[in-house]
Amino acid sequence: MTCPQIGKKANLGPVPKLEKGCVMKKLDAIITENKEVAKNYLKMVLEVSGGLGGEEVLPGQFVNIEIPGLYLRRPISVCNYEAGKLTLVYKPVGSGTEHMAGMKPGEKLDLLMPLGHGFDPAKAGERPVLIGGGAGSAPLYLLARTIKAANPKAQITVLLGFNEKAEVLLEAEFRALGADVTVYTVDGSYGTKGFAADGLDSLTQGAADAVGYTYFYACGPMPMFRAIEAKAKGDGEYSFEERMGCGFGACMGCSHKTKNGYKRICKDGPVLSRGEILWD
Amino acid sequence: MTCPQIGKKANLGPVPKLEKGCVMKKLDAIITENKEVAKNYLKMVLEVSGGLGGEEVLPGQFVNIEIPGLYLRRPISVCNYEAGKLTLVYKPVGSGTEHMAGMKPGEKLDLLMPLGHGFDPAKAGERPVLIGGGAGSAPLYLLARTIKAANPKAQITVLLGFNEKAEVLLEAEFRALGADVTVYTVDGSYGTKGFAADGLDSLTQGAADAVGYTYFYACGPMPMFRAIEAKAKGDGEYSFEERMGCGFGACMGCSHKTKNGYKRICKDGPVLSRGEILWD
Amino acid sequence: MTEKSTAKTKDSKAKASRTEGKNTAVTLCGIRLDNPVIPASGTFGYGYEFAQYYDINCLGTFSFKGTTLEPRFGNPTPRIAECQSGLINSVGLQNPGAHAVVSEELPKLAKVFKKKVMANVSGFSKEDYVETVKILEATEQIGWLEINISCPNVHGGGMAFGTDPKAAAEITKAVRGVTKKPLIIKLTPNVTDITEIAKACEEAGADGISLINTMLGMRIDLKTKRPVIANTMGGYSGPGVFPVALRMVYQVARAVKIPVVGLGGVSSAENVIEMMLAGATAVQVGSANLVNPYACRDIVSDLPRAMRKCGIGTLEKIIGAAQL
Amino acid sequence: MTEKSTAKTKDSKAKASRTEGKNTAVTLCGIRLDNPVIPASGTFGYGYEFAQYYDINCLGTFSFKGTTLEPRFGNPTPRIAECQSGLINSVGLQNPGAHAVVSEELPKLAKVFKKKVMANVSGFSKEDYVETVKILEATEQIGWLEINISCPNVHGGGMAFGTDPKAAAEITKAVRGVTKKPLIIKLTPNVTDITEIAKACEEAGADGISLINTMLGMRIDLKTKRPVIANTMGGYSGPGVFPVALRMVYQVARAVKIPVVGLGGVSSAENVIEMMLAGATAVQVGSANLVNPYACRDIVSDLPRAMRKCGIGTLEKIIGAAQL
Ligand SMILES: Cc1cc2nc3c(=O)[nH]c(=O)nc-3n(C[C@H](O)[C@H](O)[C@H](O)COP(=O)(O)OP(=O)(O)OC[C@H]3O[C@@H](n4cnc5c(N)ncnc54)[C@H](O)[C@@H]3O)c2cc1C
Ligand SMILES: Cc1cc2nc3c(=O)[nH]c(=O)nc-3n(C[C@H](O)[C@H](O)[C@H](O)COP(=O)(O)OP(=O)(O)OC[C@H]3O[C@@H](n4cnc5c(N)ncnc54)[C@H](O)[C@@H]3O)c2cc1C
Ligand SMILES: Cc1cc2nc3c(=O)[nH]c(=O)nc-3n(C[C@H](O)[C@H](O)[C@H](O)COP(=O)(O)O)c2cc1C
Ligand SMILES: Cc1cc2nc3c(=O)[nH]c(=O)nc-3n(C[C@H](O)[C@H](O)[C@H](O)COP(=O)(O)O)c2cc1C
Ligand code: FES
Ligand code: FES
Repeated sequence: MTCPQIGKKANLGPVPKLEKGCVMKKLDAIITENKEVAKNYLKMVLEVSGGLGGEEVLPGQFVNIEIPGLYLRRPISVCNYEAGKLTLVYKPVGSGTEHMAGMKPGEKLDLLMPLGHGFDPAKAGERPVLIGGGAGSAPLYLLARTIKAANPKAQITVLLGFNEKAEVLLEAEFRALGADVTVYTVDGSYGTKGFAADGLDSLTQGAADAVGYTYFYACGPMPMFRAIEAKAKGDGEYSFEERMGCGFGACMGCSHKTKNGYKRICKDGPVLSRGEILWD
Repeated sequence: MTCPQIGKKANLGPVPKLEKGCVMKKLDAIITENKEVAKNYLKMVLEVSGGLGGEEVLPGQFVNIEIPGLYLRRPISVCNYEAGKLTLVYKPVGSGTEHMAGMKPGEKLDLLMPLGHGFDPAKAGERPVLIGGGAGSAPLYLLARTIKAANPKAQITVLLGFNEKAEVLLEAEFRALGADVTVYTVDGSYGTKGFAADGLDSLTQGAADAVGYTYFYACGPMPMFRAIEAKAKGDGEYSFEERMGCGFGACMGCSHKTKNGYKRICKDGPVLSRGEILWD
Repeated sequence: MTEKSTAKTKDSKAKASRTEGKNTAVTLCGIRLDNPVIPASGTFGYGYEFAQYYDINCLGTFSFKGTTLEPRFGNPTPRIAECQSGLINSVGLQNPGAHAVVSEELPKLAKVFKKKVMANVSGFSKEDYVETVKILEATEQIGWLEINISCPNVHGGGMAFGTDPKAAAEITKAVRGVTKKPLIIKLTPNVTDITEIAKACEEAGADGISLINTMLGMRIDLKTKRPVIANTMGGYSGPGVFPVALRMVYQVARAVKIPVVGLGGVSSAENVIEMMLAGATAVQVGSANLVNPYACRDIVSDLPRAMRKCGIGTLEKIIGAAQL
Repeated sequence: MTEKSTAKTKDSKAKASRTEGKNTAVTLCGIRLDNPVIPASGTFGYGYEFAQYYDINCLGTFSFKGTTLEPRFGNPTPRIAECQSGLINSVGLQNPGAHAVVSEELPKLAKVFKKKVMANVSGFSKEDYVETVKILEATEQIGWLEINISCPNVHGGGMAFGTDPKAAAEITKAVRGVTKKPLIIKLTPNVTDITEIAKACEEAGADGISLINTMLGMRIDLKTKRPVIANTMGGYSGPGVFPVALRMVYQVARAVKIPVVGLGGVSSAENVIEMMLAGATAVQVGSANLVNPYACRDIVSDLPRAMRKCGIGTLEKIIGAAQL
């Protein structure tokens, strides 16, 4: 079967199996863990019951969460998904995410998942670079894991940017996958002072191919994207955010114009490839 | 201190102390019990924390309950109140009461209490009759207890009406207070076939005073009230229901015309005395 | 007790309880619907997308995305703002244009939906509406035309056609001239007197009225201190508009003789029944589809239970039952 | 760092964070309010009843129950229907009449409230309004008149005065003639173009506009299959109307030069700030008082926190900040 979100039969080895389970389902999930993992960030682990098998979520896809008492669902990227265990990393910024932060293990959430057209791990090549800013680091984890599973020899570079030391997320987890991780902090309190996109400069400098990586994947705030656009020499893709009505392609609330016509961030995205994006 | 709801200093002995605690408070209460006590009826017991002492709720007063997810509060009569332990008896008939029926011990509710001008136990005399239909039996319990506490020699007659045997409520509890209880069921499946108001006929027949009781107190559906009006020879009072906006006298949503001008069912009622009611 | 029993009242009561909740069919402008539940325009795409979630043939019908003569991208983003009981959208009629709908969208729909569909049409001038309807007219798949007159009238000063009885009548008459299909005019609630507009449409030849479209609303982002919606304001929909929608359905059903399609905040089988009691012949469900893609399927399957609860045997008989 | 430091920017930033949330005062038609929070008419009685729950002097001011020339009992019950995000009321202006308000209610209020109060006035003819205002005019306690023009005009065909710019202007002008107090006209949202009405009132001499009154709404009881409200329809208020109210406040604040009092669904300090960003000088809170008698006190005491969260030092400075 061809996955409608990817549009072609991907072939990345056994984990994740990209060829099935791409149709969104409405599922009940039970929170098994919900705690601060860094300043301003929480990790929520959920047991997803029924419907989805073990390996049917693609990197860069997201879930849309019904929050008790609020009307619209809240989109959160899949940080990891293994055998019915869903991991989210999120930052409380408003009513919905603050409500999530107050929830306890044992409480239930109603999810639509998996949603969206995620990253294309098949494009990684031998030396991909993954660039994450803040919560944007989260979806890169499942991406790195997927790339590694498909090609254990891939040399993955991960550039992570945060405001300060206390906010640093997922560094150990990326290292455990064998990735080459550099952390940037705006205030220099940890790792290298500066922004994640700065890491592209060091990759490029003296690189044999003058590009320094085979492909890039980016998720984070718009200023980070603009910095990457200014620095990146090779091809890659970006994961966007937009206010959503439905999250599964029905309302046209999230459309962005691209060189290939309009794209719904929720369904045709959130990941768009560098070549199609119109930076206004 | 004079109780604003009663308008005069009542003197009924030590339990309940009518002279204090009549100003409404907004309180948190924890459900300690919530279970079916008869077909179609549940009993909910709540531990009311802070603010109210042991004996500050008057018979016929009610609480107004915030139901999670619903806008307006739901008014429910106090069935009993002792030392911070509040007992309600209710019938699930719609969204609010059905939500209540699904709640578990340990869950919290936000209450406004105590509300309204209740029954006047001082008027009971030696042979009061309490007439309850369905859920209307509930507030009569605290009333009977209060009358008994003030005058242990009072001979209380309780007439209770239900549709069928399985619905019968509070019979044993009234008997335990030493009241003379007669139960009526519409289908005759328990007690006497008929309606609670029928009991007035037997009280009157052959009564030395041709009235048969010193005062009556009634709570139940409108047809029961009309039957009582047709039969009762002496004085008494009725507890009314009305759709409420606030429940504490602010919105004028619940006003009824009476011979003494308009009365807010939530504040000047729910109990109105026979003499002032305009039956339209 | 047999169907032929002579104990009439007892028998008909027993019959009622046997049939309660079973008869959900209604007739909308001469076309029979299995049930009155219709996903509203703009919340159900061109339908086939939802066919991957459930068999959409369980629906009465559905109203497809507002279609204009030319393709439209719509408004800049953000186009969505949350409200306590609903949302604001300013999608701005993004659609591929009438020709693409006929040549691409409807053939895809035909594979998964065997019923007649309701075609929702928008425009910014009388000519727009007429040309679009002409393009759609030949398509057998289309059972009803639903003409959305809530768009600003670009040749008439920018007020929506639907806020002026004369403009509303003019559009109705013009479209009437080019279609033989049942013609339903969809009204905006942002008016002082909705009955005046509805009556003007009826007189101009409409076969039905649907209402309400969204209410003009706004939210401001407390962080940026700017309107959330890029276009400042947008259309408010969802459960928060239900009391206003129900009132307007009631008013219009009393004012006109043609059938009324009720919508605005409907999200349960109970809401469907309430709309029908107010006077709606069929009921649309919009925003609810966005937060629960299965909303319409769930409402359809819950309808018999809700009917039994309310003692309703034949749904069609309750239309307008709350009218004095 | 001292107040006199010369490192200007740094200093003023530090100063801002020291003062953020502290300055909640606003000026409404020349009268200074400690804060912009005003319980809305019809949800706060004549005020003194709430004084048993908290010290009502913490409020900016409050608007008392809609008062008419003669005492009124109002409409038959049921007068209240619940909605998902609010309620419908058809109280129908129950009040003891202007004379009793002056002789009985206001003296009771004077014992517990030391500030000027806002007098809400209703009527069914121009003469009603004029006579009522004349009775209230001498009372020092009354700081502002708030003229509710949402009532049906009994001499003008039953449409509310507030739905017609001419009628609205006529009432404004007549009342203007008999009062020296600041004159605020309260508008109904049940109109096609709210700015037209607001401008007519401004031209006729109003000192301020307050909006919105309730939206005409309806609910039907599924058990009885009759309207819940005895009078069929009523006024819908509460959080469900907030997006429409905010939009109208924004539109009117752009259209007139006089101050705007914003209301409709406000139930938190954040809602107050949002209304002010839209253009409101002060903000009323209605239905919220009914479900939480402490709502206004809680909003007042929460305002500094909400201001700090939004980086607001002086509340008055944000009025209309979201206007383009
Ligand atoms: C595809 C996608 C993936 C995301 N993944 C993550 C993640 O893994 N971790 C994480 O912390 N955050 C993530 N976000 C951002 C997250 O959705 C917002 O922080 C969240 O919706 C804010 O909701 P709130 O109720 O807390 O804030 P509020 O400001 O109260 O929300 C009000 C409304 O605005 C919407 N909204 C507010 N901010 C955003 C935003 N940045 N993007 C989209 N809608 C927004 C809300 O969904 C809601 O509808 C993602 C967003 C998208 C679109
Ligand atoms: C003073 C007073 C005391 C009461 N005491 C009891 C009691 O002890 N036990 C008990 O079972 N019931 C009691 N009732 C009735 C109880 O309030 C209603 O059954 C309940 O409000 C129904 O709410 P719902 O959400 O389940 O129904 P819904 O029909 O969904 O309610 C919709 C709206 O109508 C209101 N409403 C519906 N029925 C009534 C009613 N009969 N009276 C007032 N408002 C109503 C609701 O409060 C709500 O605002 C009392 C009512 C009053 C006024
Ligand atoms: C995202 C969105 C897009 C919409 N697009 C259209 C449209 O194209 N044409 C139309 O007539 N109505 C459109 N509407 C209005 C709905 O069809 C419906 O009239 C309105 O939302 C009220 O119903 P609801 O409260 O059930 O959503 C749209 C509504 C939403 C939420
Ligand atoms: C029970 C009730 C009674 C009201 N009575 C009046 C009134 O007498 N005069 C008036 O101008 N507005 C009256 N209103 C309208 C409110 O003042 C306010 O304009 C409206 O409810 C919207 O605000 P909210 O959503 O905060 O309630 C009343 C509202 C309610 C709910
Ligand atoms: S959010 Fe509805 S289409 Fe993307
Ligand atoms: S319910 Fe508000 S005054 Fe009685």
